[in-house]
Amino acid sequence: MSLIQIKDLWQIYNDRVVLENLNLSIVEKSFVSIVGPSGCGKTTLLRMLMSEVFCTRGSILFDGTNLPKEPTRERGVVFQRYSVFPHLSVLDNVLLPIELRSCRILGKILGSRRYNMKEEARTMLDHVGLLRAATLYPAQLSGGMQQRLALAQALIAKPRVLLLDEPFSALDPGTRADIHVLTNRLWEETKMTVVMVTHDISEAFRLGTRVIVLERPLADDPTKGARITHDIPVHPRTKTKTGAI
Amino acid sequence: MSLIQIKDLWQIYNDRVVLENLNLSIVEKSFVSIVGPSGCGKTTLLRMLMSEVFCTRGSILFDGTNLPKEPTRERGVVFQRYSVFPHLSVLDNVLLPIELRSCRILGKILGSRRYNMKEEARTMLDHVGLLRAATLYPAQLSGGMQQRLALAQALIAKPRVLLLDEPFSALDPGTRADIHVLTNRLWEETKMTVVMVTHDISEAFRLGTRVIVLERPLADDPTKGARITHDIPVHPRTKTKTGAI
Amino acid sequence: ATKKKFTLAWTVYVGWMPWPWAAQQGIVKKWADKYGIEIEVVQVSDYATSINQYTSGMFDALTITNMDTLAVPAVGGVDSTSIITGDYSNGNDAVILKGKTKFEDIKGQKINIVQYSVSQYLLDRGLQLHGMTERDVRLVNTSDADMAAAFLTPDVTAVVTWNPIVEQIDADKGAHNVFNSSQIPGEILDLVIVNSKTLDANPEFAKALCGIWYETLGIMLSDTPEAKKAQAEMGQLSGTDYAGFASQLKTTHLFSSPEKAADFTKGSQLIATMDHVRQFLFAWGMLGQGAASPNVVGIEFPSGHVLGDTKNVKFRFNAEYMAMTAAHQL
Amino acid sequence: MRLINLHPGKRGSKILAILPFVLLFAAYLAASAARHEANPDDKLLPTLSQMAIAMRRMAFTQDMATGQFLLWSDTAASITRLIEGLSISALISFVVGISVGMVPYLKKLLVPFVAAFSMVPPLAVLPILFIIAGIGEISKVTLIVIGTAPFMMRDLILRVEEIPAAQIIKAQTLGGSSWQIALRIVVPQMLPRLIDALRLSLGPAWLYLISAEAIAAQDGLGYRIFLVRRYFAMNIIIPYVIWITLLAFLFDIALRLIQSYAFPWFAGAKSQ
Amino acid sequence: MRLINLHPGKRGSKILAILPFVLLFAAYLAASAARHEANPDDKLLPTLSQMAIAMRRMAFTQDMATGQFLLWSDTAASITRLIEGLSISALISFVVGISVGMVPYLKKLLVPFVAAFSMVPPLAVLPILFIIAGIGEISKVTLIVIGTAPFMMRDLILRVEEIPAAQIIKAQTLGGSSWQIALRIVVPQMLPRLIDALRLSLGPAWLYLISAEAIAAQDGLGYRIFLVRRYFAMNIIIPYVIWITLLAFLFDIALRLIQSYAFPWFAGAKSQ
Ligand SMILES: Nc1ncnc2c1ncn2[C@@H]1O[C@H](COP(=O)(O)OP(=O)(O)OP(=O)(O)O)[C@@H](O)[C@H]1O
Ligand SMILES: Nc1ncnc2c1ncn2[C@@H]1O[C@H](COP(=O)(O)OP(=O)(O)OP(=O)(O)O)[C@@H](O)[C@H]1O
Ligand SMILES: [Mg+2]
Ligand SMILES: [Mg+2]
Repeated sequence: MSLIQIKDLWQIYNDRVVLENLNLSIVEKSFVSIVGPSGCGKTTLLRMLMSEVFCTRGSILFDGTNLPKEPTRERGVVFQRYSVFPHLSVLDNVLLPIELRSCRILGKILGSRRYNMKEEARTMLDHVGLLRAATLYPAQLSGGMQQRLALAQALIAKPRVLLLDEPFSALDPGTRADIHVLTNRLWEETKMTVVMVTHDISEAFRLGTRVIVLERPLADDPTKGARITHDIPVHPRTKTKTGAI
Repeated sequence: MSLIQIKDLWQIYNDRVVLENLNLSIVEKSFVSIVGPSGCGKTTLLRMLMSEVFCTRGSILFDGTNLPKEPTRERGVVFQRYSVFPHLSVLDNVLLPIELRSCRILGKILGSRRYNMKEEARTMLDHVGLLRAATLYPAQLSGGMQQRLALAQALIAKPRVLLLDEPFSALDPGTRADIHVLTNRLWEETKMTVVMVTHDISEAFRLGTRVIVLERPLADDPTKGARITHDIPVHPRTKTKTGAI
Repeated sequence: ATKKKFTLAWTVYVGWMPWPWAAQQGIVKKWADKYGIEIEVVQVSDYATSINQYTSGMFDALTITNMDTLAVPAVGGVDSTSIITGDYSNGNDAVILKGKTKFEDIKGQKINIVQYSVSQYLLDRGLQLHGMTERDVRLVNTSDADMAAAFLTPDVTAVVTWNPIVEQIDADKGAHNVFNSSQIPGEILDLVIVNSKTLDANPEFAKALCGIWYETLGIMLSDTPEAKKAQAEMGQLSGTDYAGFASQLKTTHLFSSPEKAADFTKGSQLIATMDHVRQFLFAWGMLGQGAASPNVVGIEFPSGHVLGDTKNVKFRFNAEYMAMTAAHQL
Repeated sequence: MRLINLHPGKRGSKILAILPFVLLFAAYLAASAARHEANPDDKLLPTLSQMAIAMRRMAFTQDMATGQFLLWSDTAASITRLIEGLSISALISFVVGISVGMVPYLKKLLVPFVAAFSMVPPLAVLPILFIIAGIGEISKVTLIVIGTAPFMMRDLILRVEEIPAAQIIKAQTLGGSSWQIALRIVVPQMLPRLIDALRLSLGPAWLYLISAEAIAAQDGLGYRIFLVRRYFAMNIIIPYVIWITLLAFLFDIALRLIQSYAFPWFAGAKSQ
Repeated sequence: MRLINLHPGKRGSKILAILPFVLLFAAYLAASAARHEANPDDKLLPTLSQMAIAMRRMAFTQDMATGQFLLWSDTAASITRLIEGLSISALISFVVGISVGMVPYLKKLLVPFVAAFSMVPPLAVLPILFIIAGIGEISKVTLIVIGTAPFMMRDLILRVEEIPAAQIIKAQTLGGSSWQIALRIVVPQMLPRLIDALRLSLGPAWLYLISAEAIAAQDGLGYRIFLVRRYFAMNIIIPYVIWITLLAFLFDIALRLIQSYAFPWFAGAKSQ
């Protein structure tokens, strides 16, 4: 069954049509990559999925019902930047989602309950290879480590869908290759639904089970918005071979 | 004859050896790409070539004599960012080098002489495809256009060597491909000596006539600096075929 | 029951320094206890602020001049009674010229002065006595705290001010004290006023104040080492020393006994003075907007005589409490 | 919905924005009415009509003594001083700020001194100032300069230092001399920032202007306030304060407009 | 070499840094000596020994009248007021700044009002203030609060708005409620920025303190300067001014140290 259903979706900003009549179903446990030229509306689409902005026309169904009007725990996100909290240590960053859930009043746990939670957080850090950096602050991490942390933080909240907006585009090629491996492993283990926006086509194919191409028919014409020009299924086995860099 | 000669060059920052005993000759009219992992000292090397920082030990000869102790007109630069002046229009940015040369007191020309200079600047803008944007300010340009402008500005000063520090890494793939073509054309036309730092290996091969790889033997050991691990000549004819994106 | 609490506000001025000193010495508490009340003696550094606060009802009693009482609380509808006529300025306020020796030389000069203060009254009287008017001079409002510094600057050639600043300036070689309050004795009066409503309901407050005042004067004006010590301490409180305070005291005519003060208050000179004052205030628009004549506010004297509107008496001179003190009835 | 996700509509926004002003106004009227009930001659909280009468007199009646319309002559005097003070301050700060920001020798020489100097409370040194500058117009203008210049200077030095090193290097590789770089690269980029610094200095400048006028003056808005304070004329003080606030506001807007018209590139460059 | 590329050495830098101070000091000594030559009783530029004597008296001799050591009691009084005023101001600004920065309804309600309020020159309302707040400690503290809070509030609102929207969205996707986001994300990030705002407010705070003490006080550094101004006692005023400058400087350093120790993550996050 499809987890997300986008129907007749339009987005218009001040007479400029950004997205035109989009229709898209995303089934559970799939990894959808969205690619397209700069400014075609990829980020806009993702921001609608996380309820940061709202569509001009059309509707989005999430698990059969209307998408909530504000961000929720069910839809985790990782952005290109600003995805982790600079004032919390690596460990506290991962602890935060657990604490927010456990203590509605303070959002902070003290004492013995904290101990168990820390164990859970440490396991997650180990998983993404950040255990040794647990006491550092984000500013002390490299870009790649920061994005690993962002993934760990998003995953520990156990969202039903993970939305990624060019999560790896600020990283250099070596780091990017490593984190691709990690992302792939995490996705295979959790079998979470993922929607990832990228402008790196090889990345889209390497990670996705389905690649959606978004394009405006005429870049300069404000009356024609972007639409889906290609919808390419990717066969699991071919993935590891695509791309070179 | 080699235009630039680097001899026994060391760079040490607070007990951390960054570059260790580098030796390198760059012949005139070559296009040298320097690649290497993040933090290995590529930018440091380039900054030494533009006399922004000075080596701890060793020497650099430029055209047979010691490198001047401050940046000069002979060595043009383009950085990843901040390479153009935000308060000048596109045309004025390209006009600036001519004005600085022609009027030592004000650095600004008025009247009829300005008219001739403007023609020269327009020709250059046309060359890099920015003639239509002549009256805009840099903030109104896309990233790719800003870097074209930076190239135009550097070239109109007619330097003997052009130093590029990851000039295209902030651009998206389509834009990057376009500007590669432009760079190649400009280099072939001017036959200028170019030293370009990049972390995109395909870019290094596509543009360079020679690719230098800089690497630290042990990333964590501060006593061992980066050295040249590979020095690969690139045959002109293969260039246009390497790399995909 | 808790004791009734009253506040007296004072500002630094030679004729008012006995108040903080009496508070420090416990004289205030002694008299307050005697009448079963509490009296708080509050210092305000800025004189104008103290008047404004009294007028808006934050103090029960205030040390103030006769002129300012009429101009601010009385015009502001706050009925006030003067219970102590403490002193009159006898040289404390002065017109000082730089390099010129005659009052007449003031003509055409720019004068640094605290406008709308007793200084301006003094200047007006001086001009009157010499057949001039304020149209013959130009006034520059200058804060009293900076008058001494101002006089040192070349562009200041004439100032009107009060002590201790007068002494500072007189010390300058070029300074000539051409007119001062000793030439209009008894016109610039330093009073203690009490809100009339408070006074009617609590006459014991006024009695206590009179008791404090005359006991303190008794100590400081006697010819004893204690008097010298008291004056030295008052000097210190006002930012100077014994010598400085004593010399200021010379130009201040303190009514040393309650009899003399009461007699002065009952005398006819006071009526004439207050008439001068109200004419002056009226001329300068300080009797309130739309005041059609100097008669808008009534001033009542111990004799029952009223200057101005008898239906709008807001300023009363009262000699009763001084007389009681004189008669040892406190 | 979370509180942070709730947005008032357009009309709601407008109503919300004027609400505090309306409430303040109503509270004043109520308090004033109550006090006049108790004492019809109350001076503390004058009624609207009292203020209106006072202002009509200040603005449209010739003063007996000087023959001037006081509100306008006060305003002219204060604004002249303010503009003079700020212009001198801006000029000095601009020249010093750019030289110090660009030349390392000057930086070492002056930065600690300016930092120490900016800590001196100008109001405390007033007596010294009078002696040096007299108590005429010069001292008032000087107080504004002393009060605002150290801040503007420090701000401009920081702004010059914020110019990316890459830009200065680039200018050098284009053949620019120190002087040319100052003239063509640094000065034009600092001009709009000078306006920002001026806007931030407007508040302090008014403050020092009022202090100076309180101490010695024959006219000016601050002079008038401190003068009529002697006879507790709140019916003049309150409208004057509102008028000063309005003037401060207009100055701010004017500077912003100048900035956006004279330096069209600046908004875009800042947001990058 | 271009002027902008010439750097003084380490020792040269130190010499340059102290040079202006030495020059100022020497100029003072010369001027003072010259004036005392002409008039041995000169009060304008007291000699060092005159200042030393005055300060010895202020610092180490009990005041006859009050039995206090004036310099220290003045300092204690002023610092108490300063700290009280700044604390209250910081507290109000912090609570208001964060709420307004986070809640759109509050933003619409209060931002225009705070903007208008911050344009009112506090010194102009001083006459009004003293009448309303009385002349006790409250009025002095209130003046500091009125003088500094609008700026701090506006600054904090801006800082809250500067938190990347992505962070707030992210916190929501982690299940945070408005209250939790305020408590765990916004408050901790605003604390070091509050210290920055406090540092910027120190100068104005001293200014208002000195103004307030000049009008209504029995002790305090500003009061003393104001009191002895009538006697033109520059031998007290000059050391007091230097002392105030030094205190301001120490406050600034203290705040910077607190910031770097209490918020070790801040420097790194800011430079990113
Ligand atoms: N709030 C907004 N108001 C007006 N226009 C907007 C707004 N947000 C986005 N747009 C416009 O919508 C278009 C799509 O923007 P979007 O950021 O979604 O592109 P994108 O595909 O993510 O591009 P990129 O690859 O550069 O990130 C752009 O033309 C942009 O200017
Ligand atoms: N001024 C300096 N002081 C101390 N260390 C420095 C300084 N400049 C550079 N370094 C150090 O020198 C090393 C090399 O830096 P450099 O910027 O040259 O690397 P890079 O190869 O350009 O890396 P990247 O690909 O990330 O740009 C780094 O470890 C850096 O921390
Ligand atoms: Mg995007
Ligand atoms: Mg680099």
